[in-house]
Amino acid sequence: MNNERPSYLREIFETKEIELNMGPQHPATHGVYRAILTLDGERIVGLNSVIGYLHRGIEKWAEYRTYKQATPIFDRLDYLSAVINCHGYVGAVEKLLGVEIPKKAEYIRVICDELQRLASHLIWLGTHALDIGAMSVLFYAIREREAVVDLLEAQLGQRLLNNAYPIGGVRFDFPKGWVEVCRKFLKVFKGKIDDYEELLTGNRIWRQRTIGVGYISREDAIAWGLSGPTLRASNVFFDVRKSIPYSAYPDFDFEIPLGQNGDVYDRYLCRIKEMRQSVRIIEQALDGMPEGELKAKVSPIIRPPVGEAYFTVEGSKGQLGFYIISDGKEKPYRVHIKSPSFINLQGLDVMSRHQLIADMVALIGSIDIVLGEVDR
Amino acid sequence: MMSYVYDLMKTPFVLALIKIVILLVVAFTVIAYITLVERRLLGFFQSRLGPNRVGPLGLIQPIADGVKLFIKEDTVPIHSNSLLFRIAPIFTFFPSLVGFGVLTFALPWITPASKMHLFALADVDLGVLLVLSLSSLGIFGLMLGGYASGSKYPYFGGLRACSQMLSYEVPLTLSIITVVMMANSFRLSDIVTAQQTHRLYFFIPLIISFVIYLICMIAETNRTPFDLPEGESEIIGFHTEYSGMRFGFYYVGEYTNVVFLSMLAPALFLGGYDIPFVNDIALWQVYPQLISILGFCSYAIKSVLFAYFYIWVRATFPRYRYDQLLKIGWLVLLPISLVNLFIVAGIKLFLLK
Amino acid sequence: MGRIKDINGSGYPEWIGLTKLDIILDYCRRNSLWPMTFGLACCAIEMICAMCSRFDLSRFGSEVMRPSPRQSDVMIIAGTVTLKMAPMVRRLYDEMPYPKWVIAMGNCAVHGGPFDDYAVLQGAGRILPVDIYISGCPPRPEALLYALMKLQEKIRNPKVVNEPHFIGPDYSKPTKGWMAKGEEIPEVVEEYLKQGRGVDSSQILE
Amino acid sequence: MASIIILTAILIAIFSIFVVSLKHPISSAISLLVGFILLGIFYLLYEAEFVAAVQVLVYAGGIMVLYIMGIMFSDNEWIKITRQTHIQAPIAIILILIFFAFFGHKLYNSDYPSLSSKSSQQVTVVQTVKKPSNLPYPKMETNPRSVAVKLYSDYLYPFEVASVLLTVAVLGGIFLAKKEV
Amino acid sequence: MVSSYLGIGILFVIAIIIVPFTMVLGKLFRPQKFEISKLEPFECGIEVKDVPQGKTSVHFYIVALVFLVFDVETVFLFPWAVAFDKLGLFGFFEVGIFLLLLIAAYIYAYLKGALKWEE
Repeated sequence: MNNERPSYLREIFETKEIELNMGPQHPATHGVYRAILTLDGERIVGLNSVIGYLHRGIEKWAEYRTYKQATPIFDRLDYLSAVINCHGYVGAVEKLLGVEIPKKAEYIRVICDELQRLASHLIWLGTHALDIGAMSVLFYAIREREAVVDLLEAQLGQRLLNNAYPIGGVRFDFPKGWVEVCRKFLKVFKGKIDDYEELLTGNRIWRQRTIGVGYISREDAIAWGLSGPTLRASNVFFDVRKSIPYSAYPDFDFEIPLGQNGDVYDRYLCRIKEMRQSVRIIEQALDGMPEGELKAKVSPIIRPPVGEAYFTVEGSKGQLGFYIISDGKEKPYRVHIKSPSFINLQGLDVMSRHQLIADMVALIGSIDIVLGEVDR
Repeated sequence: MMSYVYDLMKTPFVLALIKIVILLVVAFTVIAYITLVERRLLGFFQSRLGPNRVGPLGLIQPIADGVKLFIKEDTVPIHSNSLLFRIAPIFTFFPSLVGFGVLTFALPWITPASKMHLFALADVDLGVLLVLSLSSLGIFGLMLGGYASGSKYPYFGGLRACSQMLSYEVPLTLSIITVVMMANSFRLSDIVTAQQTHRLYFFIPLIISFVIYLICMIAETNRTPFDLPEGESEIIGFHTEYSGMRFGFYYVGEYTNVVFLSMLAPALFLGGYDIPFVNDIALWQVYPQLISILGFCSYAIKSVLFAYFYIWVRATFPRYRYDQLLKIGWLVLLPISLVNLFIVAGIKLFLLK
Repeated sequence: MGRIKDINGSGYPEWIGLTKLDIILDYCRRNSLWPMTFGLACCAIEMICAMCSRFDLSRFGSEVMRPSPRQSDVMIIAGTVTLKMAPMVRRLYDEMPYPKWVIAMGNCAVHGGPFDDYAVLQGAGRILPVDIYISGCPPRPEALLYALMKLQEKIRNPKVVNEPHFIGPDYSKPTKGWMAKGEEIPEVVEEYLKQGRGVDSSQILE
Repeated sequence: MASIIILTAILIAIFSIFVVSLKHPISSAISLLVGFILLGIFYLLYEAEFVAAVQVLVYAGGIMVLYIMGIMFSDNEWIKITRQTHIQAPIAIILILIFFAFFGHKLYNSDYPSLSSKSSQQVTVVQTVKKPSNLPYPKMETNPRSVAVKLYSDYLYPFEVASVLLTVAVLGGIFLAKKEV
Repeated sequence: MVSSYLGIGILFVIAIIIVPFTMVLGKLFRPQKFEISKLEPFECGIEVKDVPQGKTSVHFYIVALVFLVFDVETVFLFPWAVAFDKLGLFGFFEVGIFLLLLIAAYIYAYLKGALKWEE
């Protein structure tokens, strides 16, 4: 039997690969990320990431402002965790200046950071679940996030982009009654995390959609330089709060949740467990709040000595680093940001190989990119 | 003049027209308001309010949406197959609407002049089979709509819709066959009468069929967790390129399917217009009108339960993936429903004799 | 007569001059504003918050977020429009069917915000006819609700149909370079036109 | 009734002509689909209810899906440059017309039951009852039941052969489709 | 009885006509403005160059193929189900043989990998 088809028929029946643009306007890309997918049927055979749709020149912007003026712009980096970004930048400048921060200020910073981490993870949880199709979780998560945001607003004055810390400490002590409200919230919130888990963790569809999807091995994860929960889900112990301790984190007793398999489900579990740990940290910080000054003495015009400083914090997406070079003037000579989303996004190529379009959606949700941080 | 009108009223054609007008008005009202009910219910599930500003309790919201879509511009994209693009919404819409015609809503109504009116448009012999054969056409609406748009997202939506609806049609049919087997008739009134005379709702002996029906019902209407063809966060849907009222027809068509399948389900499994714990037929001999009305209410309540089930599921579950969906359809539901066929045949043959 | 025809400059059939019908149609139109799922930057988060439990945009019938521009009525530009993104924003706006409205949310969408640099478009008003501007960085969800109500007012009220409406700090008059309805499109879109897309419709008709 | 039947028949003929004459394969397929649905209606008008339902279920809802999927998968750009009519088309049309004239003449002269007998049937929707009977809906012998009894007694062997055919269809289909993948 | 299908027939015609009728009626009320940029296919705001056609894997096709066989099978089951009380045990075995052959085909399709979707 002749297996050869006539040439014109072969052309007709040949399955070709299709190129599909996902983004920049797509509900699942969490902003303006664009993925050019090469598809065979629904299976992804190639991924080409296009970024830069939100490039706003933040690093350059900071070089044209004084150290104090530049602080608020870093809130716009990862707009989901503005407080932590601010901590990172302020920490780098303080390192450059060699200022010792009062203990109380450090505690307040830790509390605000962890609250912000909760807020960020809640948004992640909601949008990730929405992408996979569980719409109610978004509303529950945002409901709790509103409480967190209220707490932050009471302390820092703004809901989202709160220019949180001045260089050298914090601006205010907690307002009256804040601590009690916070404790009450944390108590309620623990139950709410159980609620989310009830909706998702044991859910058969959720498990089928996430287990074994977007796998990245331990070696690959390290090689691609991933950080944050995306890295820890691949069973790598690296958390800046433990590995390179900063601020008041050494004072607290908390665990770093690790995943085993490095798939979407593990990343989900990691973040859920991380939220519980954040609650633990805040409770400890509220209990052991020291008395003292709020702010170290810093001269009104900041002129750091010539030199450079690199300061990293554990952002909600991963290791967030600030590298500042000073030439002794009022403005920084160079500010470079090691943004976790940008680096985690590189792993997408490895993770998305031979997955389906639907997995791609779950994957982008699971590595929790924020385009403000990717494009800067 | 009046006698002429009266004579005209007696001709079957006019009678059928009057029934159709009533049916369509009621059906469209129900379909319009189920969208509002869904949004309000989802609101309550998600601890928010839902539409409540437009009119009292938001009651004018569906009308506002409908009129808005009606006066919205209609676009036909460049690369589309223009004729196909225009006729595709018809297919998603008419099968279910025609399906309403074969439903029987209550026991026959006896007028004071001892005339019997069926509480249905046409209680035809073909019944369920007609419904199934028409609903097999519903696939074309999605498929052609996706293909004709000449755009990639709808294309994928059309492909997904195709394989999904095909995969779940066979288990759905097989589960309905077991009901037909119990009642020995395709006619929906016969199926309900069989349940009334046996004093046994079919969902008890046919529990497996019932569960399969519930799953396939959701899959056939493309709703969460099987809403792959319009998975908004993945591929934006087979109706991505549709705007204005053409999109409105897809939107309405989906809810028509929902309403229709949740009205079919009680008739098949929950005794339809039978009032629970009451010997309907005996009472009907005595108070025919009262039992007709109560039966209709009972039918409505049962249908609402199924519609609620749809919304409840939507608020709870994530979405399946394409391959998992096919796997469930072909490797789980199909074998189970085939085996179920033998089981029901055995029960009917050896136990119920 | 002219009124219904003027909405968005969208060319209604001319014979409709029934004012009463206008009222009903506008009532329906403004109570069913379906936004496009379109988050650009920071403000998108506040937009999500406005959709969710506490602020609940759905009360106004606006929770039906359509990911496709074809089915959406109002485009909420929530965040910074960069020069790279501007053609896409414009194309998405073009793909929306009439009648359509635009809300520019946040300082970045209003006038570029803090980013007066090489990468950022100085206000979405330069490429799109914006109906409502909301200032704030980011504006609170309440501001978005207020903007939506203002938009509803605008749809109802013929007097304000062709004027951009400002919320927040009182800009008495739009700055030079803002795009009014029916005006020619400034620089970025010219670029976009040069790429060969979006050919002037009059040329096609001839 | 006769007029509806004739109208349906004419429509079927028109759509059948569309199937072979339209240029784009998807248009032909849609014409075929409409033709199948109309054929179902045609059967229904002749009181072959079961066959009508099956016609729509299998042909329109099953086979047409397969056809249209096939068209969706194949690249049909080449159709546009292919000639739709053969060189023999005029001769064929003349032959067909002769054929139709011949058979029409034969049928017209034969004693085949005329269509007009259908129209004499009285249409009754409203029934008059003295008292409600024991059961609201009297049980009756329906068309599908009689089809079933015939199928499972007289046509037992063809029925079983059909299952063999279906099995062969699965084998063949998978064999064909899998080979090139 | 054909006459009982009268209502269904009218409803069928009305249901088909509703869509074109509404669209034509709406033409009087809706705006219409020709802009070439509006009619571009939507792909997340990116300019589209190619139209999807004939580029998809054959797997979808196999689904339709297997479906067709089972669709025809259900057609044979319908008369059996509706006359089950008349056919009795004989019909049960008859259909049993019929279904067993089909199940054999189903198992063949499964073993050949036609029903496997995760590659």
